[in-house]
Amino acid sequence: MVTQRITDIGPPDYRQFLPPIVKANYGKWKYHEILQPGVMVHVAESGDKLFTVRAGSPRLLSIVTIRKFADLADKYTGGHLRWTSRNNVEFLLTDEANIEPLKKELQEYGFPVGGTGNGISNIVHTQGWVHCHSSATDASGVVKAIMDEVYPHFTSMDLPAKLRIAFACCLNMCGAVHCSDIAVLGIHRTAPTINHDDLPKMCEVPTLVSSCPTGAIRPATVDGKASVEVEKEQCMYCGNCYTVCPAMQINNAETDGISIWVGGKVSNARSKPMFSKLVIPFIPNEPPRWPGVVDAVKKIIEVYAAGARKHERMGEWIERIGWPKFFELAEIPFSPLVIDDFKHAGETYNRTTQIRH
Amino acid sequence: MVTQRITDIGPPDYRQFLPPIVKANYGKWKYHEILQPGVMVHVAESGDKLFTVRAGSPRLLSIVTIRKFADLADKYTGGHLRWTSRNNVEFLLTDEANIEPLKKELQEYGFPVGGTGNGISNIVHTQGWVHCHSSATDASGVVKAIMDEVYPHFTSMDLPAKLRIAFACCLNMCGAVHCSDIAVLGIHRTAPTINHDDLPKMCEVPTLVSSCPTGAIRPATVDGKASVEVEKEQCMYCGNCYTVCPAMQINNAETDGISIWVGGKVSNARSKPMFSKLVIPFIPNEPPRWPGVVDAVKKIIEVYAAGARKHERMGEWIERIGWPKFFELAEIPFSPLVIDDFKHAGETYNRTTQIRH
Amino acid sequence: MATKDLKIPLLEELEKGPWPSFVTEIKKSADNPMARDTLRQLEKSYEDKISHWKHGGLVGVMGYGGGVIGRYSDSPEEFPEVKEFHTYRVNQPSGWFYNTEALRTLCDIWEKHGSGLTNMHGSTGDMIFLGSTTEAIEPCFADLTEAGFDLGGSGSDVRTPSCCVGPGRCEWACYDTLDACYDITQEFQDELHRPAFPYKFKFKFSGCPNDCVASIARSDMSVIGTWKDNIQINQDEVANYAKNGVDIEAEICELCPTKCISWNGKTISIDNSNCVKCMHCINVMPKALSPGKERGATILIGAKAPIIGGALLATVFVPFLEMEEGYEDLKELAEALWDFWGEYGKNRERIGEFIQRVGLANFLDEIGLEPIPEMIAHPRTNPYIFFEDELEEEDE
Amino acid sequence: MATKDLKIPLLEELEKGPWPSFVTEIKKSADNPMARDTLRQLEKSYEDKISHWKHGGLVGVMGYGGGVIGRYSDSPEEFPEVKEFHTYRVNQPSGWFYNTEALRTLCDIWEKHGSGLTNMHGSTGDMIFLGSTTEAIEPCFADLTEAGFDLGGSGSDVRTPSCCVGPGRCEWACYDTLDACYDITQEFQDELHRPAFPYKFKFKFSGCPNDCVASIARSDMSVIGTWKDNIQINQDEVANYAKNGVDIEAEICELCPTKCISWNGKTISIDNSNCVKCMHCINVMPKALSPGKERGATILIGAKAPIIGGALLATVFVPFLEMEEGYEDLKELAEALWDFWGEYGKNRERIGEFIQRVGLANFLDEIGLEPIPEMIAHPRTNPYIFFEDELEEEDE
Ligand code: SRM
Ligand code: SRM
Ligand code: SRM
Ligand code: SRM
Ligand code: SF4
Ligand code: SF4
Ligand code: SF4
Ligand code: SF4
Ligand code: SF4
Ligand code: SF4
Ligand code: SF4
Ligand code: SF4
Repeated sequence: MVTQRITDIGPPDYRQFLPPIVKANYGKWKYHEILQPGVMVHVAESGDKLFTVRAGSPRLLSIVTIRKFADLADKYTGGHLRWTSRNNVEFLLTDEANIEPLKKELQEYGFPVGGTGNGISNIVHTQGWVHCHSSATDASGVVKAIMDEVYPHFTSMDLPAKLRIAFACCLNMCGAVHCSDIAVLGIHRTAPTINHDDLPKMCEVPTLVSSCPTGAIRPATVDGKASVEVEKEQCMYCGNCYTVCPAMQINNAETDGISIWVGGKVSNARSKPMFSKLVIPFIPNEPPRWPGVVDAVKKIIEVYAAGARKHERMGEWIERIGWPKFFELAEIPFSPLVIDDFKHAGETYNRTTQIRH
Repeated sequence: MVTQRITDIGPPDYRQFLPPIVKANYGKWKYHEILQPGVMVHVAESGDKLFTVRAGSPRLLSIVTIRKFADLADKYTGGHLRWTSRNNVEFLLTDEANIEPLKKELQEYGFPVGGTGNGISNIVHTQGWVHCHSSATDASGVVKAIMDEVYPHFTSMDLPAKLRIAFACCLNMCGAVHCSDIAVLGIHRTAPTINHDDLPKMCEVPTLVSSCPTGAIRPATVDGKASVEVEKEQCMYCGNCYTVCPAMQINNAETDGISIWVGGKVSNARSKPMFSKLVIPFIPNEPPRWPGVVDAVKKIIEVYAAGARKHERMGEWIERIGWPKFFELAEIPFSPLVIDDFKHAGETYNRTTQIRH
Repeated sequence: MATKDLKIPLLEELEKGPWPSFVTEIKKSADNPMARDTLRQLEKSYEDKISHWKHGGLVGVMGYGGGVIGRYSDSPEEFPEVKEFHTYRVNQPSGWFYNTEALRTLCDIWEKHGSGLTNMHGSTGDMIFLGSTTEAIEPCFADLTEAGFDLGGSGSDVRTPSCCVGPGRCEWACYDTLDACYDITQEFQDELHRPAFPYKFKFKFSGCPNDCVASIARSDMSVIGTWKDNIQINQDEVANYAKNGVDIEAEICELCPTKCISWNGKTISIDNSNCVKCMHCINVMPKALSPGKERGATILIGAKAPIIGGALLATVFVPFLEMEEGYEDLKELAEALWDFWGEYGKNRERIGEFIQRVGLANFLDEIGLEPIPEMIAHPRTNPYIFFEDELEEEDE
Repeated sequence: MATKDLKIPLLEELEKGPWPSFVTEIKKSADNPMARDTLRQLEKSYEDKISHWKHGGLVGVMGYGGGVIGRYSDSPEEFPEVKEFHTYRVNQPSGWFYNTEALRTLCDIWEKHGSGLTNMHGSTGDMIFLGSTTEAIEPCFADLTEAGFDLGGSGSDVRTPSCCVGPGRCEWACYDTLDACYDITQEFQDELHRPAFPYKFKFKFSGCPNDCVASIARSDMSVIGTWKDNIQINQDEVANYAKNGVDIEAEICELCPTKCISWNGKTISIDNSNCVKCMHCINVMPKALSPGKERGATILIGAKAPIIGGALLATVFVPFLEMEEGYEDLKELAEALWDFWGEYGKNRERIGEFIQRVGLANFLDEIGLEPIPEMIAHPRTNPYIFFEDELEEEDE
C-alpha cells in the first residue's frame, strides 16, 4: 500500500510550462521596454518579441477566477501565463494585437493592468483574520483598502522610482515587510493572557520559557499546576510564546493595531539593501476600511512623490533629506517609541554634529 | 591649620596668559593662512596678524627643555606660548621677522617646526613602560620610532589630507586612539595569571568578578583562600580585572605586542566621525625600534598617499575603494581575527552583493 | 450564487473600490459551504477585531513532517464548516509558470477536496490551498501527486525554494534561476518533507542584483546572479537614450554608488574595476548596457524576519560562484552549513542568528571556507580579539 | 650631566633620528636621581619587554579623592629612587596658554618636589608631573596652589575639562571655548576633586565641528560649536581661490555631504536649509567662507573608550544651544545627567553605556528632555516596542 503512494516527486518540471517563444529564446533576451503601464515587451537576440500583460490580483483567488484566467490565456496566449513574486498575474503573448483585447477583458472582469516601472505594484501580504491565529489585524482587508486608494499609481508610472508596499499581520513578518519602501505591520501591544487550565495540557514549560526572546516568561505553579507567569515589563508582545503555546493568548481586540515603517529596500541598485524604519508606532484597527492607515500611507506617498528625485527610492530620499525633515514633511509627530531600545539600539543614535538647523 | 590650605581654586584664569594681540582681537579673527609647514598667520578683523610657529615635541619634557622654551618665548614672543591638543608647542608671535630666527633656534635645539595642514602631526600617546602598570608595550619608544620615519610628512604638507596617528599602550585607549587615521594599539593576548596569595589581601572578589566584561572570572577557593579563577576561553585580555586588582597580572613578555587600526576620524567635516578598524591584529614587541610596526605604518601611509584624492581622509579613501582593495594595496594578509565577533558583530558583515569582482 | 442570505455588511464594504476584492473572490466560491463559513467567521472578526482561528495538533500527510498548516475555528459551533480549516502548501513550478491545463487540473482537485479558495501565491512561493478538513488531506495529496504536484515545506525543514523569472524572460539573468531552483528543490526533497533542522531553511534564487524575489531579505541561502568582467556597452544606444531625454550625468553617473561611470556628452566610460555590479546604470538603459559575459552568482547566507533576535539581511559567503549545471558547489555548501548548524544550532535558531552567535570567522573555519574581505562591510572596531586559539596553535 | 655611567644601550638607540627624543629629555633631568632610575628601569623593560610598574594603595592630597596617580616600582631594590613614582595631574589653563613666568614657576616647583619630568600634556589635558614620592605630595600641592595652580581629576569624578584654542586664535570659534571650559571647571571643583560618580565624567569643548579636541570621541559631555543661519560668503574670495587653483567643483561641491553647494564657474550658492554645518567648504576656503552669525553649540553625550562594552561616539542631546555666559543650561543639563546616572548607574558604567542600557527614550524622559528626530541616525528597524507604559497612561 505504502509503496503505491507517490511522494517526494517535487514540483512539476517548469520546462513543460514555458511558452514556445521562451523555450526558443531561453537565456537569450536582449532588452525590454515598458510599452505602457502593465505591458512590457522583451526582445530576444533572435528578434522574437514576447509581450507581457500584467494584471493586479488580490492574491486570494477563487478557483472560479483561476479558471477565468485560464480561459483568457487559452484565448490570447496559447495557454501560457505566470504569477510574479508580488502575486500579480502575467499573460505571456506573442501577438501584439492581442494586448488590447486581453487588457479589456481583464479590466471588465475587474482585474486592472499595471504594476510595472516607477509605480506601485501589488502589496505583498499575509493571512490576517482569513487564516492566521496570531494576526494583530486583518491582512486582505487592509491591503484592499490601501490598494483602492493608491490605485492610480498602479495603473500609471508617475512616481520617482518603484515604491514597494508590504503588509504583515504580526511581527513574524511573513510578508518579509522588513525591507519595504512602506511596510504596514500588525502589532500586539500587551503581554499574552495565560490560560492556566490549558497550558499544562497543551505546552511544554521549558520550550515555552525559552521561546521568549526577552526572558519574560518564568515557570510558575498556578493552582497547583505547572504553568508560567509573564513579567509584563519585559514583554514586547512578539507573540513568539503564542506560536509555541496556544494557551498564551496574544490577540487583544482592544489594544491590537497597526504600525507604519518606511524606507526599506531589497535591490542592490544604487544603495545597499536597507531595513524599513518605524515612523508611526500605532494606529488602531478600524475595520472595514482602516481610514487611519490608508491616510497615513497616502500622505507618505504624496510627500515622497513631491520630494524625491528620479530613481530615488523612499529610503534613499529620506537619507538625502534627513529623518527630521521626513517627519516634518509627512506631518508625523515624533514618538519616543520610534527610538530604538533593542539590542543594537546604540548604533541608531545620532553620533555627529551634522544636523540641519 | 587645615583652614589655611588652599584648595579648589581650579586652574589659573587663562586670561592672564593670553598675549595682548589675542586679548585685543579675541573672537574677532577673520581668516588664517598656513605660510609654510608649521607656520600660520591668523588675521583679525582689525587687520592685526598673529603668527604661530608650531614645534614638534616628544610630550615627555624635562623642565630643562621647558625652561629653554621659556627663554625662546621671552626672546621672540613677549613670553607667550601654548601647547596644542596634540602636544605640540606653539609660539605666538606678532613680529613676522622673528619667525625664521625662532625656527632656526628651535631646530638647532632639536625641535622641528611643522605639523600643520595636510600632513602628519604629533602622535597622541600614552604612558607605556615609562609610567603605566598595564601597558602591553612601550609608548614613547614606539612613537619616537614612528615619528623618525614619518618625519618628512611632519615638516611638509604633501598628503591628501590630515593624517592623525595615535598610540595607546593597552585597550583602555587613554590616547583615545579609537578614532584615528592610524591607531597603534598595545594588546595583551593571554588571560591574566593570578597571584592567589596576594589576591585575597589586595582585592574584593565581587568587584573583581563584576569587572570582567565577558564574565570570565568566577569566585573560587584556592588553597582554602577566597580567590578567583579565569575561564580562559572567555577572556579577551582586556586587562580590566588587572586595573581593579593588581593580583591579576595581565602583562606577558612573551605574548604582548601591538595591533594596527586604520580609517578613523573625529572631525565632522565631509563624513561623520568614524571608528578606526583593525587591520593587523598582532606585531610582536621589538624594542628598541619596533621595525615591524614602523614598516606597517609606513606602508599604509604610502598606499594612502598614492591613492587618496585631495581632502580625503584615510577612512574616506578606504570607504571609496572598498576594504578588499585596501588589504590588497597595503599588502596586508586578511586575518580572520579582524572579523568582528563582539556584541554588534553582525552589523559588520557584508550584506549586499555590491562587490568589486 | 447563494450569497444573498450571508449577512456580511462590513466585508461588503470591501467590495467597493477599483482594486479586485478578496471578498468578491470568496463569494465566488460561496457555493462551497466552507467558503460561506469563512466569510461568516471573517465578518465576526471584523465586528470584534480579533482572529477566530486557533492552531493546535499536528496534521499532515503520512510520512511528511510539513506542507500542511493545521487551523481550527475557535467557534466551531457557530461556524461548523470551518471547524477544521487547514492549508496546503503546494510546491509551485519554478518561476510560477503554468499552462492552462495544469491550472485547471489544480482547480478541479481543489474543488473536490477543499474550499475552492487559494493564494496565488504564498509569501514563500507555494500555491496555498486555503481550507480543508483533516479527512481530506490524504486523498487530496494523492490526487495532487497523481497530477504531478507535491507539497512544499513547513516546520523546521528546507522551505519551498523560489526564483525570479530569470532566463525565461529577463535579459539580465546571470545564471539559470529556473533550473537552479528546480534542481535544488528536487535534490533536497527529503530535507523539504521531513523537518530535521533546528529551524526553517529557505533558498531563493534571483538572476541579478535587482533581486526580484527579495532573496537577500528573506532566505537563509540567497543566490543572486552577478558578473565578473566588464559591462557590455552599446554606445549608439547610450546616445539614443540621451537624445530621448535621459539625463545621463544626473540619472546615471551621479547615482552610481562608486561613481565609476563618466559621460563626456557623447559616450560613457566605465571603470569596471570599481563597478560593484549594482545594476543601476543597466536598469536605466537596458538597450544600451548589459551585464558582462563572465557570469555567476554571489551566495549570501542568513537572512530572516525579526523573530527572535531582530531581522537580518543575508551575508556574503561566496562573492562569485560559477553556476554550472548540477550546482555541486552550492549543494556542498548547503550541506556543510546544515551539518554544523544541525549539530550546534539551538531549537528555533535560524542559521543567520547561529552564525552571529558563534562568530563569522569561527563559522567559516568550521565549514571550511576561507575568510576574505568581501565577507565583511568593515573590520572590527573593538579590541576584543580572541587570540587564545592562535596562540595555542603557535605553541604546537 | 651625569649620564655617562648609565648603561642604557637600548634606550640610546632611541636618541637617534630626527624626531626629538624622550630619552634625551629624561637624560636632561639626569641630575635628578629619580630620572636616572626611571631610565634604568625603562632599560630593563626594554630588555625584558614588560612594564615594571605596579599600582596599589591610594595616595593623594588631603581632602581630595583624585589628582594623583599612585605608582610603584616592582623592583624597588634595584631601582630605589623610583620605589614610589606617583604622577600629579595639574589642571592646565584653558587652551593650554601659558606665559613664561608661570612656566618657570611650575618648573621650579617640580624641580623641588619631583623628578623634573613632565608630560605637556596628558591625554585628558592636564599637565602631568611625572614621578614623586608619597612624602612630597602635600608640600608640592601647597606650592602649586600657592602659585595659583590646582590638581585635575582622576577616579570617578569630573575629569579635567579641556578645550580648543577657540576665540583665542581661531576664526571659526562659534562660542567662547576658553571661557566655557574655565567656567565649568570652576563651577564643578567639588565634583572634580571628590569622586562621587559611578565612573569618570569628561567635558570637552570644541569651537566648531572640526572638533580639534576630539570631544565627540572622548568626552561624556562634548560641546561643539555650530551655527543656525547661513554660511557667510565672500564671492570675490571664492573667485580668488578658484583662480589660485582650487577646483571648486571637485574639492568642494562633490565633497559636501549633502551636495548643497553649487558652483556656476563664477560664484557658489549654498542651499543652507540642507547644509549640515560640516565645515568642509569653510575649511578649504577660509578667506571666502565663514560660519553664520547665529552661533551656539551642539551638546553630545556619552563618548568613551572601549572598556567595557566597546567604544562609543557621543550622541546628540541638544542640537543647538546658545552658549551664553554663565552657561546655566549646560550646568543644569550636566546636573540632571548626574542625578539620574548617579542614582542608577552601575559602578564603572560610563554615562554612554548607561544611556544604552536604560534606552535613550527612557533616559530623556527621566532628565526631562523632549525627544526629537535630530537625536537619532534613524528610527528603529525592529518591532520590539515597549508599549506597556503608554497603555497604562491611557488607562489612567
Ligand atoms: C516579474 C518580477 C520577477 C518575477 O519573477 O516575478 C520582476 C520583473 C522585473 N523586474 Fe523586478 N520584478 C519583480 C519583483 C521585484 C522585486 C521584489 C519585490 O518587489 O518584492 C524587487 C526588489 C524591490 C526592492 O528593492 O524592494 C525588484 C527590483 C527590481 C529593480 C530594482 C529597482 C530599484 O531601483 O531599486 C529593477 C530595475 C528597474 O525596474 O529599473 C527591476 C526590473 C525588473 C524587470 C524590468 C526585469 C526585466 O528586464 O524583465 C522586470 C519588469 C519590471 C517591472 O515590473 O517594471 N526589478 N523587482 C517581479 C514583479 C513583481 C510585481 O508583480 O510587481
Ligand atoms: C591647534 C589645534 C587646536 C588646539 O586648540 O590645540 C588645531 C588648530 C587648527 N585646526 Fe584642528 N587643531 C588641532 C587639533 C585637531 C584635531 C584633534 C586631533 O588631531 O586629535 C582634529 C580632529 C582630527 C580628526 O578628525 O581625526 C582637528 C581637525 C581639524 C580639521 C578637520 C580636518 C578634516 O578634514 O577632517 C580642520 C580643517 C582643516 O584643516 O582643513 C582643522 C583646522 C584647524 C585650524 C586651521 C583652525 C584655525 O583656523 O586656526 C587650526 C590650524 C590647523 C593646522 O594645524 O593645520 N582642524 N584639529 C590642534 C592642533 C593639534 C596639533 O598640534 O596638530
Ligand atoms: C502562508 C504564509 C503567509 C502568506 O500568507 O503567504 C506564512 C504563514 C505563517 N507563517 Fe510565515 N508564512 C509565510 C511566509 C513567511 C515568510 C516569507 C518568505 O518565506 O519569503 C517569512 C519571512 C522570512 C523568514 O523566513 O524569515 C515568514 C516568517 C515567519 C516566522 C518568523 C521566522 C523568523 O525566523 O523570524 C514565523 C514564526 C515561526 O516560525 O514560528 C512564521 C510562521 C508562520 C505561521 C506558520 C504561523 C504559525 O506559527 O502557525 C503562519 C501560518 C499562517 C496560516 O494560518 O496559514 N512565519 N513566513 C507564507 C508561506 C506561504 C508559502 O509557503 O508560500
Ligand atoms: C595619563 C593618561 C595617559 C597619558 O599618558 O596621557 C591616562 C592614564 C591612565 N588611564 Fe586613562 N589616561 C589618560 C587619558 C585617558 C583618555 C583620553 C581623554 O581623557 O581624553 C581616555 C579615553 C577617553 C575616555 O575616557 O573614555 C582614557 C581611558 C582610560 C580608561 C578606559 C575608560 C573607559 O571608560 O573606557 C581607563 C580604565 C579605567 O578607568 O580603569 C583608564 C585608566 C588609566 C590609568 C589610571 C590606569 C589605571 O587604572 O591605573 C592610567 C594611569 C597611567 C599612569 O601610569 O599614570 N584610562 N584615559 C591620561 C590622563 C592625563 C590627563 O589627565 O591629562
Ligand atoms: S505575519 Fe503573523 S499573523 Fe500574519 S500570517 Fe504570518 S504568522 Fe500569521
Ligand atoms: S509575547 Fe514575546 S516577549 Fe511577550 S512573553 Fe510572549 S514571547 Fe515573551
Ligand atoms: S593606555 Fe592602558 S597602559 Fe597606556 S596609560 Fe592608559 S591605562 Fe596605562
Ligand atoms: S583580562 Fe578582561 S576578559 Fe580577561 S579575565 Fe580580565 S577582565 Fe575578564
Ligand atoms: S532578479 Fe534580475 S534577472 Fe531576475 S527578473 Fe529581476 S531583473 Fe531579471
Ligand atoms: S552597475 Fe552600478 S556600480 Fe556598476 S557602473 Fe553601473 S551604476 Fe555603477
Ligand atoms: S575646533 Fe573649530 S574653533 Fe576650535 S580650533 Fe578647531 S577649527 Fe578652530
Ligand atoms: S558646511 Fe559642509 S554641509 Fe554645509 S555647505 Fe559646506 S560642505 Fe556642505
